Amino acid sequence: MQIAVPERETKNNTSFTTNTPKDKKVVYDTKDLNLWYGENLALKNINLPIYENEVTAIIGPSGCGKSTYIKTLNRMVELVPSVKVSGDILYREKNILGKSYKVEELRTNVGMVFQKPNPFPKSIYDNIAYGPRIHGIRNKKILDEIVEKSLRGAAIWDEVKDRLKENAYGLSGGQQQRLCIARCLAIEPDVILMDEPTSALDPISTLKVEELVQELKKDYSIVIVTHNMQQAARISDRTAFFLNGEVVEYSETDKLFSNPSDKRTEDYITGRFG
Amino acid sequence: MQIAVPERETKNNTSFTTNTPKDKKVVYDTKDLNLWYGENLALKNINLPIYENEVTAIIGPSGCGKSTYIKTLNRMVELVPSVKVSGDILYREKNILGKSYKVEELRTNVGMVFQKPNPFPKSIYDNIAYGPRIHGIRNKKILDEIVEKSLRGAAIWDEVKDRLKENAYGLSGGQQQRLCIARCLAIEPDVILMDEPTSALDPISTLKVEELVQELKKDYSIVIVTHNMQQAARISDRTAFFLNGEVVEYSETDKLFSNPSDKRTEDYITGRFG
Amino acid sequence: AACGNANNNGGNEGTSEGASAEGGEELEGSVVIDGSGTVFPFMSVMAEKYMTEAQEGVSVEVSRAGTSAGFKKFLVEDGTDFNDASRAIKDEEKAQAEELGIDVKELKVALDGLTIVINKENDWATELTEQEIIDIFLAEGGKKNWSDVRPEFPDEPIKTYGPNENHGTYEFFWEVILEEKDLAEGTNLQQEYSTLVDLVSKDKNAIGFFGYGYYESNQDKLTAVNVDFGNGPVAPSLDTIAEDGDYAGFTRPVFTYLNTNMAKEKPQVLDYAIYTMKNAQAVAADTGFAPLTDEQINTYVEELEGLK
Amino acid sequence: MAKHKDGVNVRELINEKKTTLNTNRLIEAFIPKFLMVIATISIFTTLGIILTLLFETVEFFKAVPFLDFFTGTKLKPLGENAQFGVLPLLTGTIISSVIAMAVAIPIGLMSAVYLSEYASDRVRRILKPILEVLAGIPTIVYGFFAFTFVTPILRAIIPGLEPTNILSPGIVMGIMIIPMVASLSEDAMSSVPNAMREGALALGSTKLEVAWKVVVPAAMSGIVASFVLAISRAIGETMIVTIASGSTKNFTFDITQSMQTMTAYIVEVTGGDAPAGSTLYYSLYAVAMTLFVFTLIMNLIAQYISRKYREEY
Amino acid sequence: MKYVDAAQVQKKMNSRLTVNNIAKSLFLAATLIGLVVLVILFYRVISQSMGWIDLQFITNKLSTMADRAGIMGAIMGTLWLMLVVAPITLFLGVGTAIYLEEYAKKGRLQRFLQTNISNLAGVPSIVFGILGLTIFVRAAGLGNIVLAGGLTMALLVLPIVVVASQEAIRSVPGYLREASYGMGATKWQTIKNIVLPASLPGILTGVILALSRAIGETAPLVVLGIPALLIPLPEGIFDKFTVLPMQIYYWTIDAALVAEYANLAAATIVVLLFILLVMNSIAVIIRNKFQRRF
Ligand SMILES: Nc1ncnc2c1ncn2[C@@H]1O[C@H](COP(=O)(O)OP(=O)(O)OP(=O)(O)O)[C@@H](O)[C@H]1O
Ligand SMILES: Nc1ncnc2c1ncn2[C@@H]1O[C@H](COP(=O)(O)OP(=O)(O)OP(=O)(O)O)[C@@H](O)[C@H]1O
Ligand SMILES: [Mg+2]
Ligand SMILES: [Mg+2]
Ligand SMILES: O=P([O-])([O-])[O-]
Repeated sequence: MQIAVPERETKNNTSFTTNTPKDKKVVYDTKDLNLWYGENLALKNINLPIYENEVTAIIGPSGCGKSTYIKTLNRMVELVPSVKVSGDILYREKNILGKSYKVEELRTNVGMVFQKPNPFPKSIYDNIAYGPRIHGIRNKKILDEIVEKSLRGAAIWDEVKDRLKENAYGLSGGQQQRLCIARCLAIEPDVILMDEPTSALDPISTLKVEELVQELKKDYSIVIVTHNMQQAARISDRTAFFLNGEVVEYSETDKLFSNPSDKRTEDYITGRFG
Repeated sequence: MQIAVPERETKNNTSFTTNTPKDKKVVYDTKDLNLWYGENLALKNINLPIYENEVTAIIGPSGCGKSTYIKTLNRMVELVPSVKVSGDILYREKNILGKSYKVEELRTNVGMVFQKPNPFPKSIYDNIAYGPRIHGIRNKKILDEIVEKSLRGAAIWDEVKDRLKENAYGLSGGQQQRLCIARCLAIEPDVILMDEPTSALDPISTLKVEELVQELKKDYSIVIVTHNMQQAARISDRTAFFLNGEVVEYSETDKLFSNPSDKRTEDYITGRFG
Repeated sequence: AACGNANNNGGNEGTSEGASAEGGEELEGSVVIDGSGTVFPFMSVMAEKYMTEAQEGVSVEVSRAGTSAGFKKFLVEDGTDFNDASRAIKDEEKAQAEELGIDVKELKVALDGLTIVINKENDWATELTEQEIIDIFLAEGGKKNWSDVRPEFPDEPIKTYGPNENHGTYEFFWEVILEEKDLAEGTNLQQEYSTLVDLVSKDKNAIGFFGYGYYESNQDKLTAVNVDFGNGPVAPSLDTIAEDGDYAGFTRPVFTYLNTNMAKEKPQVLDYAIYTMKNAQAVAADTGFAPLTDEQINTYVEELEGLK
Repeated sequence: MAKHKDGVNVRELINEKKTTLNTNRLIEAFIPKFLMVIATISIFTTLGIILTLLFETVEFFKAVPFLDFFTGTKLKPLGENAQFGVLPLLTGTIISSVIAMAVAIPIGLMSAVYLSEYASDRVRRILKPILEVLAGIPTIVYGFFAFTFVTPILRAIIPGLEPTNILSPGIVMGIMIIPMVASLSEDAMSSVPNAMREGALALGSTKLEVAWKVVVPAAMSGIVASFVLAISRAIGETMIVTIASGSTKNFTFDITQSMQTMTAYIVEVTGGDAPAGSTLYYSLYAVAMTLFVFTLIMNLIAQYISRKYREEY
Repeated sequence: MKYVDAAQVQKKMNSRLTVNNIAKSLFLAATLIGLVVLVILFYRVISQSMGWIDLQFITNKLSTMADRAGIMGAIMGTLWLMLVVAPITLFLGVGTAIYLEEYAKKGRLQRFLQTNISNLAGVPSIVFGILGLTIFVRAAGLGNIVLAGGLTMALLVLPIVVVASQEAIRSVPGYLREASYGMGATKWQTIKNIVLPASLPGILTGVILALSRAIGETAPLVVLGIPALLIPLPEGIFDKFTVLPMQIYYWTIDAALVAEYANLAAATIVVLLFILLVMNSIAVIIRNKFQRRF
């Protein structure tokens, strides 16, 4: 990832410092983040603090940069070769965009759940044990414990406990998604990023995952991208509304949905566009 | 195409004989048409007369069977191996689903224009001359005349007359689509079927094609599938509204849009779904 | 190099008048030759000479499957026109020819000295008696190590090499020299002479045998053993290789066999046969063979002329 | 349809040409049959191979007992007491193939991993065609290379290595096969969906871990199929061994020795053209049959693997 | 209860990254081995052929004398061979591919044909040599002439052309076919006028690759029996012939006779590689130039 600063647009029109809670710890702090795909500016001057043990929802119409932003938080966005970034993202006070920051370490601390469930073509057990194993945990007993704990954490233990050796592809879509969440819990991350984790699921599976997210926020900080405004309203504590690569509004979820301060936010949440 | 009659659903809930004009000649008459893709019933008990020298629009949400229906009219749907059909389609009083009906002859009489412009990777001239040639017309002078006449007919002659030998892929999308219409005019069909002919075009090209359709109906009977209700309202004489493989409503376009007789039609044209 | 050296043309100007020179007749068609690899250098040079100097319209094709393999292609219906051989035709082969009605004419073309070669680094076995050589190659004789041959030789295993049974050279060696006793176990028999040359030149304990021509072309890589036939060691050379020469013990004639039916049918075949005999002495000298006497040549030429 | 006031009336012309429609129908009926005949030529080729080999092989086994052929450790096809044990050729073939695979599998697989997981698009676009050039070099050139270049180098390193030996052609054969393994394995790996890689990377994996623990296992059937195809190729390779391994019919497992493979035996016996009718001549077909069956089994296994275990992701 | 100890993860991280970096270099090195071999191989044959390749070498006939020997005969033999192989494989290969892609019902027969072709692609070339020897040279009584060699080679490379043509035909978009059917064209008219022209680049690429395989093959011809010395140039498909790889083969094994033959072999290799390189470049150019025109 090249850290370049081409013609920075510094219309600092987004400032949310007013409604920042003083008692909450900041996990992630994004400062003046710009991101280009080649010549194309996809994120414009993002400033966004993310708080500990909260669910932060990111909403916005298709193509507004939600996925791009969340993938910047664990630097997965680097997989696109043409990406360039400027600005800072502080995770636990350290700038993850710095040259010396080890992305593997970052990603160990920050788990991610994707839109489409993507289990490995291995057994359920091996899917969960994958993370601990690469971190050098080989002890069978410890691994067993981790697997059980993670699967319980993802509320799927009862459904799969008798078939741990079976291939994960035998599970339903909703189960696969919870398996992926469990896989991510197995390395005990600090933050969990979720990019539309329920958009490929049926309503019942969606509900289960939503409940799970509510459950998980006790132990983890969660950032969730969603298309579904009802979902954001239901499960998040704080919501950011993205539009054309910019953060239009960021505040407590209740406030954003009941009393948006920006006309565009209002238009969006009332379904006027998007 | 297998003509099978598995568990026919004969809820004859669609009957449009009331508003049939007595002075118009019927080009196509579809009777009790059912069509399956494998096990999946895609067209249910369609009854639909199509009149000479009119533009008949077919509208409906995605997946409702519009393309399937229009492709049944020239039996292109047979290219899908699993297709099964029951019922009758009378074209000029002959049942085209009959075993003895020669599909090449049908397709010679019934031209088709597709959603994406699909010129052949040949010169403009050869694209137009393709049809006449496969029907045995080799005389250079006659071909020249046909090419000019067809291109004029599709209102694109002036734009391409100096580059007839150039590859058709050098044309813009809108020009390509008119070229495809010209190609279809070259064998002077009786009916022209159009499956969303403008959905891949920019507004200006769309307008040109719409004008062309209006022009062509003097000489041809046209069936046009469209997603765009405004378009249907603008250019068609008669509109059929499809939903889940059924014809919900079929009447004069003015009437259908101003005074729909079915609640679902109303919901659809007011944008409540689809 | 045996058949590649530039002074090829120098020595044989006198003899290069072809058989066809007298007739002046332009011939065409093909002449098909297979057989001995030993004779191949001789025959390929002869064929080229014929095609460039005598009859451009004739295509002479030369292959070299080996003497025995060649006979099998010669003694069939519509077989080859000539078969080169580094040993005389066997009785069973003659019988086969008779059965098929093939009238075979033996043409001795030159003399070859079976040459025993060793590695360049081998400085002990440069002179051996005929019996020592036989003992080395025999299965029963117990000469497994050089020190078994003579105590002063190094105590290292002998590695024996030779052409395989496709070759007349093998048969000559086995029948005439070893008197049909079993060859030493583990003798490395190869189809290609090039492989043999390479093997011996890279193996310090190697000893192998093949025609003099192959040694002559590779003097820089191999040493020839001087053989003591009872009157002191003799080095193989074009002077010593002769039916009554000092190297006579390992000297053998090499042949080409003509299918006279073919010769009668196809004028180019006969013409080539006559040409070959007329030029045999010159080509032999250039390709590492000792020439026949004028007398022998003349007899052959006369006999062949008689076939016309 | 009175729409043509002036100019040509295409409709009429087309109707006049109704005859073309009829000839068209004839052509239409004829073409599929004709093409089917053409398509069956490939079957006749296979059949031709099998029958050609079979008839003469049967003749061979009239002269040489089946068991003697497959258990005989001595092959001495020429001369007085001919013996026809195929084991020396089998070991030669198997050993040279094993050596080739020992070279081609690790290097090919590592190249595939590099190209599919590490290399940028540009690097891949440059390196892949170069590897393919390697696959397109005639085997005779490799034979020459093995004999005149690789063998002398190996002899300098390994004392006791014979000037013709199975090691050098085995290695060169392996080099020749690298592109096959690399290219087919790379195809298999590139078809592993990116979601899988992203899943692993998001857990903090290094690229090596992604490649080794996720991509390679997921692409395993394609990779194994490429190995099997490569083995089949090595078994059938002829000129390299013919030139660089000599024609010694050694029954040994010592790779420093000269050995003959089945293919090289066929070259030697045909030696410009084989004399018909002898046991030697029939042995050619028996060996060729063995070779054919060997490679056929390999090819079928490869196809079975890639069909049966097509990954479901 | 924490199972994953952050300090331990931290410690392990460095070694994991190191291993990753080492692996990366190792993999790159493995990839480059091919490149290195290629360079050595080219360097060796080129340096060995230095001074031996000139116009005379190309245009002269074969000779036993190294300084006079040329490869015109082998070049002509190769050309004649290609003149047999190209039309036959084109005809049979494309015909088979059309049948499999357009006409054969997806079923047993189609699968059987497809499996058969894959297997045929894996049959060792020397076995094809035996087929050619038995059928064309012996049974049909052709002898070892260009035609017999060409037929043998054509069967050998047929699978390459079939598979390439199948891929090319498959990649013709359905909408072009639909357009043609929509005009009332019959299936064969559609194939002839639309599908084949559109897939021609792919087919040609396949034919060129097949020809380059045929040009480089030695083993089947060794079995068919090519004379070691054949001087006259072949003048048609009924003449005896030799080809470049055979010449390389003979000169390589005869280097024991005349040392310079090794240089001639190297020079012939250079010529052969040059021809193959040109052919492959043409294939690449065709592929790039005509790719995705629709
Ligand atoms: N790999 C890429 N290369 C180039 N441009 C990209 C890439 N990925 C995304 N973009 C562009 O960046 C912008 C933001 O894309 P992003 O995927 O972040 O949107 P999103 O909000 O997640 O949309 P959606 O709701 O559809 O997932 C879009 O304009 C998109 O076209
Ligand atoms: N080739 C096919 N095989 C199987 N099912 C098909 C096929 N084509 C269409 N279908 C199914 O038939 C139904 C009708 O499809 P169709 O393409 O006719 O819809 P449509 O109205 O044209 O939609 P759109 O507006 O998206 O073009 C859909 O449920 C579709 O999934
Ligand atoms: Mg997204
Ligand atoms: Mg449609
Ligand atoms: O090749 P030979 O002369 O030994 O038969």
